[in-house]
Amino acid sequence: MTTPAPLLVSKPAEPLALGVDLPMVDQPAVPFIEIETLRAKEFIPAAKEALGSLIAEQGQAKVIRPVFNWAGRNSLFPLHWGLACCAIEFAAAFGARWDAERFGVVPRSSPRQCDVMIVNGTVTWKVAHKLITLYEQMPEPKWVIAMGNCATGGGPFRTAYSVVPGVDKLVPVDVYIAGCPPRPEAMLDGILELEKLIRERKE
Amino acid sequence: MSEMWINMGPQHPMTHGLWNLRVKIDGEMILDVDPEMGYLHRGIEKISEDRHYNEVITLMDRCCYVAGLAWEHLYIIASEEALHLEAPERALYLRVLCEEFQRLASHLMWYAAFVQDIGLMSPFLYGMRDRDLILDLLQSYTGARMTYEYMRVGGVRSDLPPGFTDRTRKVLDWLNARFVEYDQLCLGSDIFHKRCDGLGILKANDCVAHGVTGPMLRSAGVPRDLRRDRPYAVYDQLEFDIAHADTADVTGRYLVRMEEMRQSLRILRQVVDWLDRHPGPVMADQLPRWLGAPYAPVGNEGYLLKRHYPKGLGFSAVEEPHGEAQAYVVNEGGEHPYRVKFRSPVFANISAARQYLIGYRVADIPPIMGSVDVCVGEVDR
Amino acid sequence: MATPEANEEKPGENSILWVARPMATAARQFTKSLFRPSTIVYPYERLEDPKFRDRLEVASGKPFGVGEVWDNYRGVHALNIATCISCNLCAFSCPDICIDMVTVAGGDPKHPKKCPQIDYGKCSYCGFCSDACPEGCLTMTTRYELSTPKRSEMVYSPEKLYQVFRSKLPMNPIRLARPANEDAILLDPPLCIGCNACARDCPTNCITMLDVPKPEAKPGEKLPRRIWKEPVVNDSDCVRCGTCISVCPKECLFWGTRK
Amino acid sequence: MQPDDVSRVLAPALGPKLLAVEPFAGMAGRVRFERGAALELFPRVRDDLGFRHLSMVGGIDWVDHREVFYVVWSDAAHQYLLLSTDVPADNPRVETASGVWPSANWHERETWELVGIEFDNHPDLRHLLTPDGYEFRPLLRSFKLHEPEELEVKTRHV
Repeated sequence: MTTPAPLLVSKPAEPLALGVDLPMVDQPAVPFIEIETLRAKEFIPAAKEALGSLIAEQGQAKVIRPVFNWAGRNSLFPLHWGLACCAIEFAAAFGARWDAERFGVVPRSSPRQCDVMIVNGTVTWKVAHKLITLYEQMPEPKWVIAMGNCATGGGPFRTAYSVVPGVDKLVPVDVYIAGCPPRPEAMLDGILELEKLIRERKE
Repeated sequence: MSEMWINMGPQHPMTHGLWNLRVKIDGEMILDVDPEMGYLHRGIEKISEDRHYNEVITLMDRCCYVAGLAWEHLYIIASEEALHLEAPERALYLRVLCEEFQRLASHLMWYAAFVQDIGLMSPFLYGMRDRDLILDLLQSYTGARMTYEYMRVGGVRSDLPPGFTDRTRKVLDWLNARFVEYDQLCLGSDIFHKRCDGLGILKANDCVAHGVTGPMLRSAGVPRDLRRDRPYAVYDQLEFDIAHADTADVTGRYLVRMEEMRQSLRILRQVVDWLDRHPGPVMADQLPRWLGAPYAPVGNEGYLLKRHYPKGLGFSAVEEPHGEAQAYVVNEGGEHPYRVKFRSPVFANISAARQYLIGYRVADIPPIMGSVDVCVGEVDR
Repeated sequence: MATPEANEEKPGENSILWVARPMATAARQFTKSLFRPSTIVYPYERLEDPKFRDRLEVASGKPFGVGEVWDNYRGVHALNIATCISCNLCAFSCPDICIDMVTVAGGDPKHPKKCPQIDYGKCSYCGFCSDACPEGCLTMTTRYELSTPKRSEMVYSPEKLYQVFRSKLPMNPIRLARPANEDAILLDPPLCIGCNACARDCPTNCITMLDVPKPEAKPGEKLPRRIWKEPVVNDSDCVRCGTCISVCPKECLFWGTRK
Repeated sequence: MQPDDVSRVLAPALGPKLLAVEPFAGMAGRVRFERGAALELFPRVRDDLGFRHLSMVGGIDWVDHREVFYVVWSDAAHQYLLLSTDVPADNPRVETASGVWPSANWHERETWELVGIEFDNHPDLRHLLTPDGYEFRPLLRSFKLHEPEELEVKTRHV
């Protein structure tokens, strides 16, 4: 078995034009609304039937969307992976004192079950393409939280040869949490911030 | 069945970090393993060459994120030796206080994660709950929960706040009672023994040959601990025993770590008593200007050349929670270290993975690797 | 060596005790936690709340009497713009290079006042800047919630930092003592031309230009063209920021030990 | 164990290839040897002197030459010993220690990829921390890190 070719190798002589030749993740061709409708047909036909008349009156955007937003923001399943220091605070948030599961946040190990990827630590060029793969494996709708300074902008290591200066070079980030590492409360605050974003989601 | 290679990682519940264990299996049997590291390689040794001596401390906390203060201690001892400086005695005791607290916190984190690996869910909550108490204590005098930046070349940043020692004693009593419960939950449970006994055996000779240190070595019956064998700071003035077991398996490592936590409580009581009785300065007086306060020298480049600080080599070895960490600091007279080299205990412990994984089954990997207590930050640096 | 109590008497094979004992322990913890829960209901209860400060309680794993736990905490900075002397020391001492000195209103047009602007996407909260601040105008507070959907909002301008200062959050009280043998600014007289640049730019005005006697020119010798003044540094007021060294056109100031 | 004890054991066997045994703070000494003597030295250090545990292998780039150092530990003497040898920068080769101390395997892989020192007869000289195919040696002095300002321009968000 061969190891996959390295994604990127930073060169000392001519530094990478960051953000230019990186493979940016394209938005999927299928718009959000279609996927949501498919899901609705599949999983909650009864609810859709009950709401059918309301939809006819007020339109999909006003009824179905708030319901999905409400459901989505109260059951955010983050991807369970530990990158670096922030992962320890991420774990502490699920400990007894803060109990992040009160917010419906349950870490899942498979990206197929996840809504939100919390990038909790330093992203290196070696792991960059694996992060993109995991992001692509997550079903829509999906969000990314950059937790801590390394994920936000490379942190103390951003001058290093092996560190991605910010995960927003690889995947679109929705919420940034500052801190090095952020306290568990700060992480919960970021999740509440994301819930605010989801509440206002129109599309 | 045919043989095949599978990847466990970099995103896998077993890894507790960012690394990849490539396993060659035949059915359930492990035929070969090949750990693949470097997913968290941040070039700390290189960045250190561009930083002032005190600024490297911020990297040390993030180097091993569950035992930041132990790594700060490691680096500080080496750089003080390289710069020909000495810290006052109270600072040495404060550093021991830090290191033992960090050992407790690290082992509790290990307990929480490891016990969840073998299928017991509630101990995770208990471990994290008790770890938070220690982090509260650390926060009260260092100012942060995990990345402390507390030690300085030539001393420590600040003294203890009033009332700290009383609170510490309360927490130590509380922890002492909890450790009994931990043992009841694990050693009293059949599940634990069936999953852990006789697993991941690594005998003493193999440990020494492959550079394995720390609880893994002590669980193989070698009572080797740098705090006793090569005392640094003030460990030669403290009474404690070295925990060791002779089973060399996962249960043995569990026993060693639990006993180490009890010994840490014992050390902490002595340290706290000493700190109560001996007030004093926590920072050395005679420091070069660019070390005394965290200022950067500005202006003419010739300043450092004019001062001509003596060159030096510093070496230190510290019994970190995971094992034996070493630092080698080369001072060439500049304001930055010329070269910093760290030896991580987990680096060696993982490099011996072939010795303690081959021959077991795939389902045994989580408990075995859990008992190794992998901290990827210090392996990759 | 490591033989805890629970290991001493092992139940026999297939004994019910194997299950009963750990379950009893867990059940005991469960009942305890019903009455004294460890969990803090975060958005409504906060650890920095004085309520938790006064509670001396270890028994449930809740934070115990945390009197000073939060006093030393290093969170967002608070900047008192009024007392900032633009000495640059915070920016110099930052290991992460996240502090920029930006111009704020209030300085005279020739020498604009510059105050730190901090990028919290890079700051590692090490506290080196507040340790280095000679006037104590840059301190760290207990505020830690900074999540935002916009990266640009993580850059705190001096005005924003001043708002944090105005919000009266608890400030970090730690002040590092200055080292006893701190180096002073020394002068290399033969090079000095008396240009007044150091005294003009000194943030603490601790440099005064004093007259030096103009030597008698010997026959055939040509005196250098210069202003016959030399800087004298008041060491007790000097904050050792090195501004004078960096502005000196003849590079005749340097660090050294005063005899 | 003192530096004299070390040289008393090593000097007869190695002769002029043993350059010096210097005192080194907190250690049994600092043994400096010719790089050709590696294979004769290592078994003697392990078996005759009892340093059975190799803790660390590292390299330093001194621009005009490079240095490889080994830190070994003796359980009997409770002491460390530093072995170091100089290798020229244009041909940085030294014999592997992994035949004598198996723990040298990964340390030498790391030293090879970060400092660029070739270890002859190493069983498995692959990249460990950097990605496969990474051709730079980051811990050489000639390798410069990104300048923060330069990074700033390239990664501007606002």
